Parts: sequence; C-alpha cells; structure tokens
Amino acid sequence: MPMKKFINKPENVVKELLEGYTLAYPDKVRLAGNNLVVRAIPKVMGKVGIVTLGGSGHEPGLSGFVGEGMLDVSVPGEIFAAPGAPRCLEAIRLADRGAGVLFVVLNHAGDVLSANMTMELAKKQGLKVKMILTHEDISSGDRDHPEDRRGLVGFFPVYKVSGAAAEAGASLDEVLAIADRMERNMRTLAVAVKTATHPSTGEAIFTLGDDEMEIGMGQHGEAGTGRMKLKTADKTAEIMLAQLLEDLEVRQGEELLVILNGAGATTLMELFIVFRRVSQILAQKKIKMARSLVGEYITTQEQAGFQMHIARMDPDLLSLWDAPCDTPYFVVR
Amino acid sequence: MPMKKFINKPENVVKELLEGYTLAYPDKVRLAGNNLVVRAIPKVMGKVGIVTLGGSGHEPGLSGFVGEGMLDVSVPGEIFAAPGAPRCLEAIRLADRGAGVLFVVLNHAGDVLSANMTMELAKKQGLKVKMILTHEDISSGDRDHPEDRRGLVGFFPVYKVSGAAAEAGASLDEVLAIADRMERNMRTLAVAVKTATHPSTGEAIFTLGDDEMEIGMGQHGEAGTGRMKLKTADKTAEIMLAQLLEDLEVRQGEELLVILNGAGATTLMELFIVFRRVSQILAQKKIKMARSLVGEYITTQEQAGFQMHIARMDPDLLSLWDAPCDTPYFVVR
Amino acid sequence: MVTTLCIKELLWMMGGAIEKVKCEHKVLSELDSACGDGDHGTTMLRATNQLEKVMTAHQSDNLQGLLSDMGWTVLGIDGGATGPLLGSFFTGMSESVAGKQTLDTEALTAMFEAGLNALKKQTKAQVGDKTLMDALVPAVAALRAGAEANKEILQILREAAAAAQEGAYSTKNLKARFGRAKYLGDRTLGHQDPGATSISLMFQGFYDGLSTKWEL
Amino acid sequence: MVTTLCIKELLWMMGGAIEKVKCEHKVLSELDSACGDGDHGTTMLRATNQLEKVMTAHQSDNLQGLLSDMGWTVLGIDGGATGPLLGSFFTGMSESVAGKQTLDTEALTAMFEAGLNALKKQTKAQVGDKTLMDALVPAVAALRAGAEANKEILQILREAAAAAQEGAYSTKNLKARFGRAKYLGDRTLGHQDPGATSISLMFQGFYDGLSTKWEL
Ligand SMILES: Nc1ncnc2c1ncn2[C@@H]1O[C@H](COP(=O)(O)OP(=O)(O)O)[C@@H](O)[C@H]1O
Ligand SMILES: Nc1ncnc2c1ncn2[C@@H]1O[C@H](COP(=O)(O)OP(=O)(O)O)[C@@H](O)[C@H]1O
Ligand SMILES: [Mg+2]
Ligand SMILES: [Mg+2]
Ligand SMILES: [Mg+2]
Ligand SMILES: [Mg+2]
Repeated sequence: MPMKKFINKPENVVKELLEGYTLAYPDKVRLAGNNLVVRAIPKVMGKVGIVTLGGSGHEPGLSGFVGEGMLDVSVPGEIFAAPGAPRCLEAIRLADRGAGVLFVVLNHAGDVLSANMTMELAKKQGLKVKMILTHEDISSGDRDHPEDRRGLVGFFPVYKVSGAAAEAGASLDEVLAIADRMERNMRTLAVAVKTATHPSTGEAIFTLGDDEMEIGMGQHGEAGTGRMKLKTADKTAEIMLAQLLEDLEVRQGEELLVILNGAGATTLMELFIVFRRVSQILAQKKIKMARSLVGEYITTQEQAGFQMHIARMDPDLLSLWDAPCDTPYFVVR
Repeated sequence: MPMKKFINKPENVVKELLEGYTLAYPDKVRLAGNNLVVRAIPKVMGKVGIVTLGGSGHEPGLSGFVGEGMLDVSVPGEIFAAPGAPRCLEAIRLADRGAGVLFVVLNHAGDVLSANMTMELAKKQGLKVKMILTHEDISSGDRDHPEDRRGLVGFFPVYKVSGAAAEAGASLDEVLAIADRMERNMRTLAVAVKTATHPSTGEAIFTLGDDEMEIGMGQHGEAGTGRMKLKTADKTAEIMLAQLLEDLEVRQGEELLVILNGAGATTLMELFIVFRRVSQILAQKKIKMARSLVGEYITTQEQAGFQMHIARMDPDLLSLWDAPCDTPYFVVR
Repeated sequence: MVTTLCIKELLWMMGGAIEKVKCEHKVLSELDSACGDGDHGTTMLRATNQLEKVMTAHQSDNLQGLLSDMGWTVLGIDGGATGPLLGSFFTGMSESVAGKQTLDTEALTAMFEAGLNALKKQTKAQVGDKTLMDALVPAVAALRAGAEANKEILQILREAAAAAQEGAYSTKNLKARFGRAKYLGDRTLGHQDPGATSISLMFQGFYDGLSTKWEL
Repeated sequence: MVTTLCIKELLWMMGGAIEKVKCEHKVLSELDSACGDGDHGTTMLRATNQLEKVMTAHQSDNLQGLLSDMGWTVLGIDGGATGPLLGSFFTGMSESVAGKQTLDTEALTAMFEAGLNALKKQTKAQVGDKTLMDALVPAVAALRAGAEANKEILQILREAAAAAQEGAYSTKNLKARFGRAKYLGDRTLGHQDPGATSISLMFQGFYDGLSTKWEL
C-alpha cells in the first residue's frame, strides 16, 4: 500500500517543509544559515536569546514557535532525528544579542548528546550560553530518576515563560531561573490509540491492537508501560490526571496550567470532551484551573492520542504566560 | 473493531465537546441560551453582530472563531447536521447590539433550509438581519451555477473581514458589502486521501482505494468528481491551483490570500510541502502571495486531505484581514 | 365506515409513524451513507424521540396546538435538511386545522395538502429530483383521489402508503438534484433516497397506527 | 607481513565500512523499529553518504585532517543519537594521529582506543547496556590484544570484526539501559541493538575493505 502522504521524495521532506513553512509566514520567520529557522526581525541587542533543537516530523513543534516572545532560533533536525552540534552552535551564535543564550533541550538521547557537544564547543569558543533540559514525562522514569524522564509538550510553557522573561529584559541567569522553575513544576503523560506512518520509510512506527490504547507512549512511538483496553474519554482523563496530580503533588487551592496536546489524528472534538472531565475533576478537588490550552503543539504525524500536561503556576509564571507573543503557531494579544 | 475515539456516549458528543471547549477558553467564550457559543464579553452596543450556524464534528470550525474581531455567536448543530431555526433566531437576538446582524451561512442544503426559515421568522419579528451565503467550492458547480457550489473554508476570510468591519463600526449594509466582496473573490478546492469515522455511527464516511485520492471532496465526505491515483505533493498542488486560478480568473500582478486547511489527519509537514509548490507557481506567474495561512480551520474528524483556498485581495480587504482579533483558534496581534 | 378522526386517532397515526421510523433508523443511515453523510437515521431518531415527548405531554383536545408543537419541535432539533423540511410539513398541517376538533376525509386530505404546500415553500425540489418529494407528492395525491372517491379513511391511508412506497422505490433509478447527494450525479443511480424512504415509512406507520388500534 | 598503513589503506578500510553499512541500511532501520523509532538505517545512510563525499574530496596525505573532517561531517548531520556518538568516535581518532603519515599496528590500535575514549565522554553506557558499546568495546579490546601479540594487521582486524559481531549478537539477550529503547525495559529482550549492529558492520567492512584491495 503506498504511503498516503502529500510529499515528494522522502529524502527531501525536511528541506521542503522548512521552505514551505517560512514562505507561508514571511512576516514572522525565515531560514538562515544551514536550515535554521530564525525570526524575520531579530530581537533587539542586549536581550537574552532562546534557542532550541529537535527532530522534524512533529509540526508545528518546534519551529512553529519562533517569533516575538518565544524562540529566537530553532534548529530542526531530520525526521525524528536530532540535528548535529555544528548547526546548534551556529544557531547559538545567531541568537546571541550580547546578553547570552538559553538553550532549551528536550530530554531525548540524540538531542542531549548533540546539545552536550554543542555546549562543550560553545564553551571553548567563549560563548555565553546556559542549557535547560526538559524532562516531564512521568511515564518514563520514577521521581527519583528525573534524568530518565523524556521531554514532551512541556517545552511549550518553557519557551513561553523564558521567552517572555527574555523579552522583558531579564538577564541570562534570571531567564534560566524562570525556565527552571517552570520545568520543575510541570508534568506530562501521553496516550496513543493509533500509530503513525514514518514519512521516510512508509512504515507504521508502532503497533497496537484494534481495541487497545497505550498510556505512557513517547513522542516517536517509543512504547510506554500502560497498554490496556480502550477506555472512554472520561475514564482515560481520570486515569491520566490522577497520575499527574500525584506525581506533581498538587494540593487543594493551587493554580494549574493545563494543556491537552493532540498527537495528530485525534480531533479537537475529542480533546474538548477529555478536557471537560479534567475540568470537572479539578473543580471537585478544589484545584484552580488558572490557564488552559487545547490544540496541537507537537504532533507525531497522523498518530492518534494526546498528551495531558499540567503545571503548577505562581504569579510570576502566570504573568509571563500571559505576556504577548507573536509566532506563526501561537499568538497572545 | 471499536471506534478509536476518545468519547463517552455518542449521543452526548456535541453537548460535552461544547462544555469542554468553553471551559478551556473561559476568558474568550461561554455557552448561552440553548447551547449557543457567545463571546465572554459581548460586543459594545451599536456595532453590527456576526452570527453563523453549522454542524459539529468540524472543530475548530465554526465555534472556534467566536471572539473579538470575528464572530459574536455561533450556533453549533449536531454532528454534521445543521441546527434548527429556533436556535438560530435566538442567536441573532443575542448578537443584536442595536445595529443589526450579519448571518453567515455555508451553502449546504440543511444549513440553507434552516437559515431561510430563520430569516423568515426574523423578518416576521422585525429583527434587522442580512444573510450572506458562502459558496466557493469550484468542484460542486460550474461558474454559471454558483448556487450549486458548497461552502468550504471560505467562511474563514468572510468571518475575518466582516468581523473586522463590524468591530470598526461599519453599518450592516457596509459589513454585508465587505462580506460579499470577499465572497465573490474567493475559491476553494478540496482533496481527500483517507476517510474519517463518523463519531455517532462509528462507520467510515466514505471509501477510497488504497492508492486513490479524490479531488473535489465535500466537507462531509460528499464525493467529488476527480477520483484519481495518488499524486505527489507538487503534482497535487499544480492540478488544484491551476483549476482555482482559472476559475477565479487571476491575472499577473494581482494579490492573493492563500489558505491551506488540513482535513484532520494530514500533517502540517505535508501542508507546508504543498504550500511550497503553490508559492513557487504563483511566483512564476507573477501573482503576489499577499497573505497566507497553513493550519486546521475546519476539519472532518481524522479525514486525510486538505482544502486549497485562494482569494483576490484589495487594500480594504487586506487591512480588514490584518486587523487584530482574539478568538480561541485565531489571534491576530 | 369510519369517516372522522379526533385527536386520539391522530395521535395513533403519528405514533405508528414514529414507531416505524425508529425501528428502521439504521437502514435510513445506511441509505444516507451511500450518497450523503450517513446521518439521516440518527436525525430521524432524534426527531421522533422529541415528537414522542411532545405527544405524551400534550393534554388538550387542540389539534392545531398539537401539530404546531410537533412542527416547532422538529424545526428545533439539529436536523440538517430534514429538520426544516419535516418541521414545515407539520407546521403547515397545523395551520389548516385551526379551530377544528375532528377531521373528516376532506379535512384530513386538506391537512396533508397544506403540509405539502408549506414544505414546497422551503425547496424547489419536484417529483423526479430524488428527494422526499418523490414519496410525499404521490402519497398526498392518493389521499386526494381517495377523498374525491369518498373512500373510507383506512382505505385512503393504505393507498397513500402504497403510493409513498412506490415513490420511494422509484428514486432508485433517479439522479439526485437536491441535497448533499446532488454532487454525486450519476453515482446516485441505484441508491434509494433516504428522505423519500422516511416519508414512505411514515405513511406506512399512519396506516398501521390507526388500523391496529381501531381493530382492537 | 603487512605492518603499516598510509592514508590510501585507511581510505580502503573506511570505504569497506561504508559499503557494508549502505548495503544493510534497511535491516538497521528494521532493528530500530523494534525498540526505537525506526530510523537508524536512514541515519547511517545519511552519514555514510556524507562520509563518501568527504573521502572523495580529500586530497592531501594528512591523516588527521581526513579523520577530523569525517568526524565533523558525522557530527554535522541530523543524526539523532548516532551523529554525536559516531562523530566523536572519529574526532577522537583524529586527535591521536596528529602528525602521523603512517600507522603501525600500535598506532592503529591507539587510534581506535582514542576514538573509544572520546565516545565514552559522550555517554555513560557500558558493555551490557545494550548499545553500540557492546560491539565497540570488545572490538577495540581485540585490536589491543592482537597488537600486544604482534599479529599482522589484517589478522587483527579480522579478530576485531569477529569480536564486534559477537558483541552485537550478545545484545539480543540484554535489556536496554540507554537511548530510546531503555523505556521499553523487558520488551527489548530478544531484539538485537541497531547501534551495535552498525559497529559490527563497520568492523566487518574495515577488514573487507583492506583485505580485498590488498589482495588485488
Ligand atoms: N433541498 C432539498 N429539497 C428536498 N429534499 C431534500 C433537500 N435536501 C435534502 N433533502 C432530503 O433530505 C434527505 C437527507 O436528509 P438528512 O440526511 O437528514 O440531511 P443532511 O443531508 O443535512 O444530512 C435526502 O435524502 C432528501 O430526501
Ligand atoms: N546514550 C547512548 N549511549 C550509547 N549508545 C546510545 C545511546 N543512545 C543511543 N545509542 C545507540 O544509538 C542507537 C540508536 O541510534 P539512532 O536510531 O540512529 O538514534 P535515535 O535513537 O536518536 O533515533 C542505539 O541502538 C544505541 O546503540
Ligand atoms: Mg531518531
Ligand atoms: Mg447531515
Ligand atoms: Mg444526511
Ligand atoms: Mg532511531
């Protein structure tokens, strides 16, 4: 069966998607250097730059969030493959406006290896850069081993609050501290019900029974540990939210950000139905839903499923979250 | 095989999705009356209201665009089914801020029947309301029979420019004139490669061979007339754009808005690759891509495919398009 | 020979129609899958569920009030094309029975004619366009013919049901010119129209509802 | 008895490794599908295509320059976990041959050891963790043993290839503790590690590349 995707040659997918993306949003982003996505109008001098790296095939993540108030430069890799250190280094140079750069890295083996090497090289070259690792997937490691936990949609609030802090003129240490505070207070859990087609090989990236779902699925179909029979929207919401609240130790009266991130083929309709139950449970527990988002921020091709993300907010984080931003796939007025 | 959707009871889907949606965006929208989606903060008195109606199951369309600068009230029907006239009438009453209401109707049999009845009732009750029908799908009727043409993603620019004109204080006749100008200058063509599951029946809404695609597919799987073997992204873009440019009689030097609207399971990655080719062709023909958007504005469950939309813009339409707006699924700063 | 109906008998008729449609709603959705969006049965089920509530709640002897409530109920559901069409059919009927407590064959026929006329204001579809008109127009014509011939009510209703069924069958060989199906053109040949099938089921039900109760 | 290599022979070795990996890239992706994200073969193919270009373009006799270019090339591709690991393997090797024009068995062994040490700076994975280390560590150990025993270069390379292959096979019975696969735990048992398989293929290719050319 031929792959039912609108592509040309599989080996050109990334090059062509980046061209198309930047042609579609010329007022906001453009390509620079070696396929780096940068802002159409660079940040003014003297403000901290925000850079990220990650494989492609997850659109709009990550390059969709380059723009005022979020990222300065994104380093897109090949499909599901981290980019190499040289391009990351180039990105950091481009993003450096004299106040240093925060390098946001999602905890995946390849990304971390590339990022570590980038940091080494940057240090040798005397660049001012700090790295923050996001690892909020509670399914991939227990609380005593945060280094095992993968980075999922949690990159999004980290970009948002660190981007806003940078825009407001915070120093590199301050921006790092904010990113770190956000990171330590967030948790994600994913569920998958249908697989995706790998755009290079045309193969399914994992398999699941016709009546099964898997809680804890990673971003690229890396399996989780909660394979079970399909559940209703309400039941799925209950199972996942309970695990997240427990892991983050959320207490009555606290304020949460909730993000439901669709994996690709799961409809907004379904996400709204799941969100409804999340909202009911939080209300019962007297936990405040301070902010919320439902949509697609990082996808895995036409995989069906979603990521449920919660984050404990404080007044600083809330005001940075609410600050205006203007990127192709996230705008706050 | 069980339906792989996160829902509870099929008959509660619409009620629950609307609850979830409005709970997720409480600062922007809320439910009022008989399941109508209204702005959290109503428009000030003296400005024209914008109302629309349409079946559910197409999220974020149509209720995702209620908010400042776009819609005042949306009347969501059941899954793929137009809402009845009584709720539409209620919506018009709610949206009437003393300057009359523009009622935007997508040309589908059920919606038009309901809308006509609504207009009759509104007239009897002395309400000031004008209706505009969107029918820009070039596959469903030839140019001499525009009344046969279905309304697809073209509702989006119509909401945007009429919403902006209303916000700017234009009269009902002026808002109608702008909506009409937008409508007459736009064209859409859809393509489908994979079917969707109907959330109430659990059945596929159409069938297509493993190596087939269909150009001209309607919003709910109503078949088109261009069933053919799968093509590459570039080839598909060429075929579709050529038909659109011819139908709209676009000439060198003119300025276009281009929207690529994903059907549900088709990735942004693919849409970017298609967009790239559209952009190349327009550049060759010396047609200016004045504005563009790539994303999901109206979906059909997890159907794969997309709608290609073009619209001839003039300075007025461009400035209304660029005006700020703030809705859950479309924000312009 | 039965020649007049009061509200009780009308409720029997309507009840029969509702039962028939509910029983066959899956078939109606299947027919709609072939050339439409596969929801006609779901929509008819939603309509009939609401109609049942209205009928159960109805207390007075007011024929017009009953039919008008029924019409507004159907207009009020999220009914796609069906809601406005069927809804105006009922509201049209209600207007023709203003002030009446009983219906003779002439009044019953006139009532259905009024419904059909109201429906015609909503759509330009004619017999031959592969819509519910293909069942409804011949059914109402059969009522008129029976009334002119002074036939008995049950007999007339049976003939109308037969005409509706005949009309529904005839849609198989037609090309759709209205509704979602019209865009399929030749591909609609060979498929029976779901809307016409609903009408045929309803007329079947009018007869069944009245005859089974009357025989008791 | 062959005891020294110049740049020509090193290019033969590298060419043999590249050929082997290209030929088997589909198998590598299949192995990666079982416990990873199914792209290891694609990534290795991208890496080897780039390496070929670098090798073809390389003109001088500068051993260090060649290996350093190769390392930076691999670091520069979008290589997931493979890029940094394999890239630092090559850059590590390049540093150890600074100033050299030829390599005797000792220098060759030292070169591979330097590559391994550079790689160890990138990851804490040990033998037994089901990664490329399971093939690389025994292969380099075999080189050292052969060099100490004053064996001939081809002989040593053959033994290293055998050790790498043995190591790659051994990963079948291991539980992954690094990379994407680690989250699968017990489910990785029974599957051979793709990265270790690549290393085994490369050592096979080092030997094949050198032996086939030398025999001509
Ligand atoms: N414009 C129209 N005029 C007459 N009948 C129509 C029209 N549009 C649809 N119908 C009838 O409605 C039926 C479809 O109803 P339904 O599936 O409930 O609505 P929808 O098409 O909105 O999903 C068709 O089979 C046809 O008989
Ligand atoms: N942290 C690590 N340490 C050592 N080897 C690793 C590590 N992560 C991955 N590997 C090796 O890389 C291989 C996977 O490579 P590849 O599929 O190219 O990268 P990715 O996992 O980023 O898709 C694994 O089979 C394993 O041998
Ligand atoms: Mg990878
Ligand atoms: Mg419908
Ligand atoms: Mg239908
Ligand atoms: Mg891999």
